[in-house]
Amino acid sequence: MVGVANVSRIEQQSTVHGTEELVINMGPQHPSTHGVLRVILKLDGETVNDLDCDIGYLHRGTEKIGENITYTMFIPYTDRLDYIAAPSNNLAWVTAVEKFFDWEIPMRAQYIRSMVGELSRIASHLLWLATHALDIGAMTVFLWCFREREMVLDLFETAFGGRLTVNAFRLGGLHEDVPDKFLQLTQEFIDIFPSRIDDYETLLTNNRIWLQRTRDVGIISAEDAMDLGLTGPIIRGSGVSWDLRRAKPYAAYPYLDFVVPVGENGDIYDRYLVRIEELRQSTRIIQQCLEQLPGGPVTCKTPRTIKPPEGEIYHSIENPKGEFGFYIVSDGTTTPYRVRIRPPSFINLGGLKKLCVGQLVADVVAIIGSIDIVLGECDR
Amino acid sequence: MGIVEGKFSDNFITSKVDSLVAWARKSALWPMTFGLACCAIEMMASGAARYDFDRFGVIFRATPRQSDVIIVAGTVTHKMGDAIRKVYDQMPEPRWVIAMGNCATCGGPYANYAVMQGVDEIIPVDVYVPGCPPRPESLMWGVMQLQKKIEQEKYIRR
Amino acid sequence: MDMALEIAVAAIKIFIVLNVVQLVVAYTIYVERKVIAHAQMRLGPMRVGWHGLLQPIADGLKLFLKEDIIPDKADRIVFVLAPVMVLVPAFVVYAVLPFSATFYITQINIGLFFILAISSLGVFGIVMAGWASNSKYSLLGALRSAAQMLSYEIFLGFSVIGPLMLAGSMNLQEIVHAQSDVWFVFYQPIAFIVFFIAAMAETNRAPFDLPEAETELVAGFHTEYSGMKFAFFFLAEYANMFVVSTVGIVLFFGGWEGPDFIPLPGFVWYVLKLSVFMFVFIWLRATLPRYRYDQLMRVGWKFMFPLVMLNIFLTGFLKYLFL
Amino acid sequence: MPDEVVENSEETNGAPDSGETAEEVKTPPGEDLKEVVESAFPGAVLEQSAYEDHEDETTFVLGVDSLVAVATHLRDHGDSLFKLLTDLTAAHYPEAENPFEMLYHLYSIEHNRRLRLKVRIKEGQAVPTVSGIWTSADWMEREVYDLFGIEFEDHPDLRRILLPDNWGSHPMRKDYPLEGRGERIYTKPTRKEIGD
Repeated sequence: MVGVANVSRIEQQSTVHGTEELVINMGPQHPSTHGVLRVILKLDGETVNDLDCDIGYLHRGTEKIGENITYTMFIPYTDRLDYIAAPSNNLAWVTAVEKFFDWEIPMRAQYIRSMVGELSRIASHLLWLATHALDIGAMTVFLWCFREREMVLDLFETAFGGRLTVNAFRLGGLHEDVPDKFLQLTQEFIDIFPSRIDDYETLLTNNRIWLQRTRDVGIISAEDAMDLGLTGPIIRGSGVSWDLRRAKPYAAYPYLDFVVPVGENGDIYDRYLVRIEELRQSTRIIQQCLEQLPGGPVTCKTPRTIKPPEGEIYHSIENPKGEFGFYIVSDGTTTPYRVRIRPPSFINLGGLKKLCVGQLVADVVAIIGSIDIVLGECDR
Repeated sequence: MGIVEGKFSDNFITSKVDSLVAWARKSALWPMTFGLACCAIEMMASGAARYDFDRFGVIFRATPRQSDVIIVAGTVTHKMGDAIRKVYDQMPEPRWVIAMGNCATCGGPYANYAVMQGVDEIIPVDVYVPGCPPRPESLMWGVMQLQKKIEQEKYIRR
Repeated sequence: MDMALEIAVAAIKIFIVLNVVQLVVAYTIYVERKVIAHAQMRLGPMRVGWHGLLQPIADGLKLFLKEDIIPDKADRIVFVLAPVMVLVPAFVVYAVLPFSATFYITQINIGLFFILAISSLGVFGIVMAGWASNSKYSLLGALRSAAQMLSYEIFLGFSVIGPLMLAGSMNLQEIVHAQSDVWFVFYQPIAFIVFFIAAMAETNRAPFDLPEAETELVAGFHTEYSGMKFAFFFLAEYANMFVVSTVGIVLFFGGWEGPDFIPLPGFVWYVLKLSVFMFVFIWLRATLPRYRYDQLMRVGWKFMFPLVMLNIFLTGFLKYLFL
Repeated sequence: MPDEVVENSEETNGAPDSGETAEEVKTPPGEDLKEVVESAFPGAVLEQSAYEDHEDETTFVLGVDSLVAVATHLRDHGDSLFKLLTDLTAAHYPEAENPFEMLYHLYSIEHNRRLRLKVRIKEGQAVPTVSGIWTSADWMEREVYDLFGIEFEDHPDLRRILLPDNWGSHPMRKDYPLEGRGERIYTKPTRKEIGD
């Protein structure tokens, strides 16, 4: 609808064949591109022949900002990368910077980090389910998911004071210990949450229309997924049991018991099942965190100014969207020399063309939904 | 309003007509879904069960042709600017703009090369809602503020 | 003199029906918002009037006062004509709908045929809208709509043949009279299911709301329409819902007649049945995801078409045996 | 759905994956990987380092010419199997002799280990694309091209990706200012040009 700049190279080629192909421009403002993604589709009837993504409409220069401010000051900016699961980003940043030092992070902080990380995973997957279902036309799931999402946001608010961008963690631990009320409310939340997951599944999992819309659509094999660099639930949906919480454990994950769900076919439905199962596993993890939560301090002794030694590190964690990492080059001063954000959405979105060509227009929407992108982190 | 707009003097009848028009407009404010960044998530939350903008008659429309107010929710980059202007131009009069969040208001924390320092550089803004991101309550306040503004506007009166 | 009187009476009836229907249609939108809101644990309109009761009026007035945009590249005449082409057939059909034993505008022998014929005109308006807008989303929406409505028109047409064979008439009044003992839905369950699905598709309601699939095609064929023209499309959709519901009630649920042991006036029965129908329509919208275009066609031609054909043969055969 | 859940072995649950990280001998990490590379391309690894001997921070500096061959070898060799290109980026060191550093973060799901490849290049020097080895490099190279202005040879579709097509400069370079559109420092318009 809103065409900006040149309608790219696809349009110029559109009259190669005898019958004219329809070039349709979705976005940057379109209800189902989940933000400001612009997709240019070349259609033959309703079949997608070619596809080009135009991103960068939310390029906010976060990496450049990171090079100009201190390590602690960058934490709020990480909130606004994957703004759907802000604490996860904080976790990635603080664990990445902590890799420069040999600090002993207190266990209580580690457990709370894991717990909040999983809560943010729930928040993210709920938003994904809500919008994904809405894209396929199921309105009510959207509202149901938002009901539970509000509960998670309330938990964040209790613990850290913010709803969406919470600035949850600090280098070396937490800013302050969480209030007891937070633990109590979290317990209440995870007591009711599994039954709510059942509710969503009642509406969708065995719904014939849902099955028809998602089964055997947007299939990607494990090999292709690796080649395209897809991470997170997408690669697990294709049958690769790989989760950074397992492979390279951080925070309290070494001490927690959980299952890494994997799919078989790598279609939209499998990704859906994987994410739904991850919701259940997250609930399990939070339960364990609550049970094992040790006492003690929540922050270790850190220097007044954070000056990592010279060097470069890469550290990544399992964000709800996939592998979310930071490559940091330190020159020994208070500001990083180079901050690189490894964005899962950006790289997962790179696979969109492979997934979409040959499918129908309506499927494109479903596939974008199943990739679960967030543009803040895609464009940075 | 076309031919009768601003043609009549102040009197009992015209002021009643005006208040009726204002009532209709403020009661059926249909915003355009224009989510750009973080604020869009809070905007979605505003439409969802707990905050339920439908109570005020606010329902989100997908096309600019059928909407009255554009809620610019999020960071406006230079690349996005053209698109916003275009969408704004596609909206029928009367139209209003709510700049939601610090980024849309003044660039927010992103003072750098890629980000436009406030959406008011390209379109006229009626209500600024502060916050990063504003809570749904704040957005609700913004909508009510806009309703107050609409109430005070004159339509067929000079 | 009689002639003049008849015309006058007809004119009054038309005036009443048109206005009442318009108001009721507007309030159907309100009811839909309320019902869906409650299905989603919201409240729906609350602030405009008591429990939002004035909401449809405010919406309508606002749309009426809105700037009316005709896009620069649109085909102006067709663009203006399209909403009229959609709305008029939707309301013309009310001429033959029986609201009760005594209240109807006219009674013609080919009533059902008339309804099918007129209501299928609506698709022209949609195609015109899609074409004239000169927008790709509108065009895709219109194409989908045309394909969908034309194919489902066939199933709709075939599904009413069963009841017709039982009643032996196309006059809607007589069809109702034929059901004074048993509603046809008990004789014709297959036909009813096909009718109901086809009716949803005909009115572009979820799960068949592809032509205006908000998340794919922005707003489908009426993407470029603003103000009152958009309101026309909106009204027409709900007016059509009304028509198909009434036809469904007449064909399968005994029209205005209810069971004898509950003495209620015919019109009340009609309104009750209509409310149930409407509620089911809205309920489905709140619950089901949307079909994909090719799946929709597959459901139609591979599943419903054989089913409805079978039904016709079965009805004929049984009628030959037992009646 | 239970049939689709694969129970990971409980042993790996208790502690970080012990297979590769065990430090049996006091050699710098990545020695075995170096052997994998050197067996096929002797002398290809110009430098080897790791931040505080972190296993995951193993870094090899390669020459521009040998990059594609070594990367392909690392992807296919049974002892490395770096099938996942986690990240591809660049860094700018204006004072250095070779001011641009291309960084490739590889990950092997089979062996659960990381490797960083580095290539140092001069201003204006083109780098061979690795999008033929990992398709995911396609977009990331476009991003590097966009933000750093490094050209990639044989890239299938080298266009700007994040910034508008008409941007004209490369903001992630160190000489680009944070605030204001960077074009200004190159061609600052005079009052006359603005029409003031």
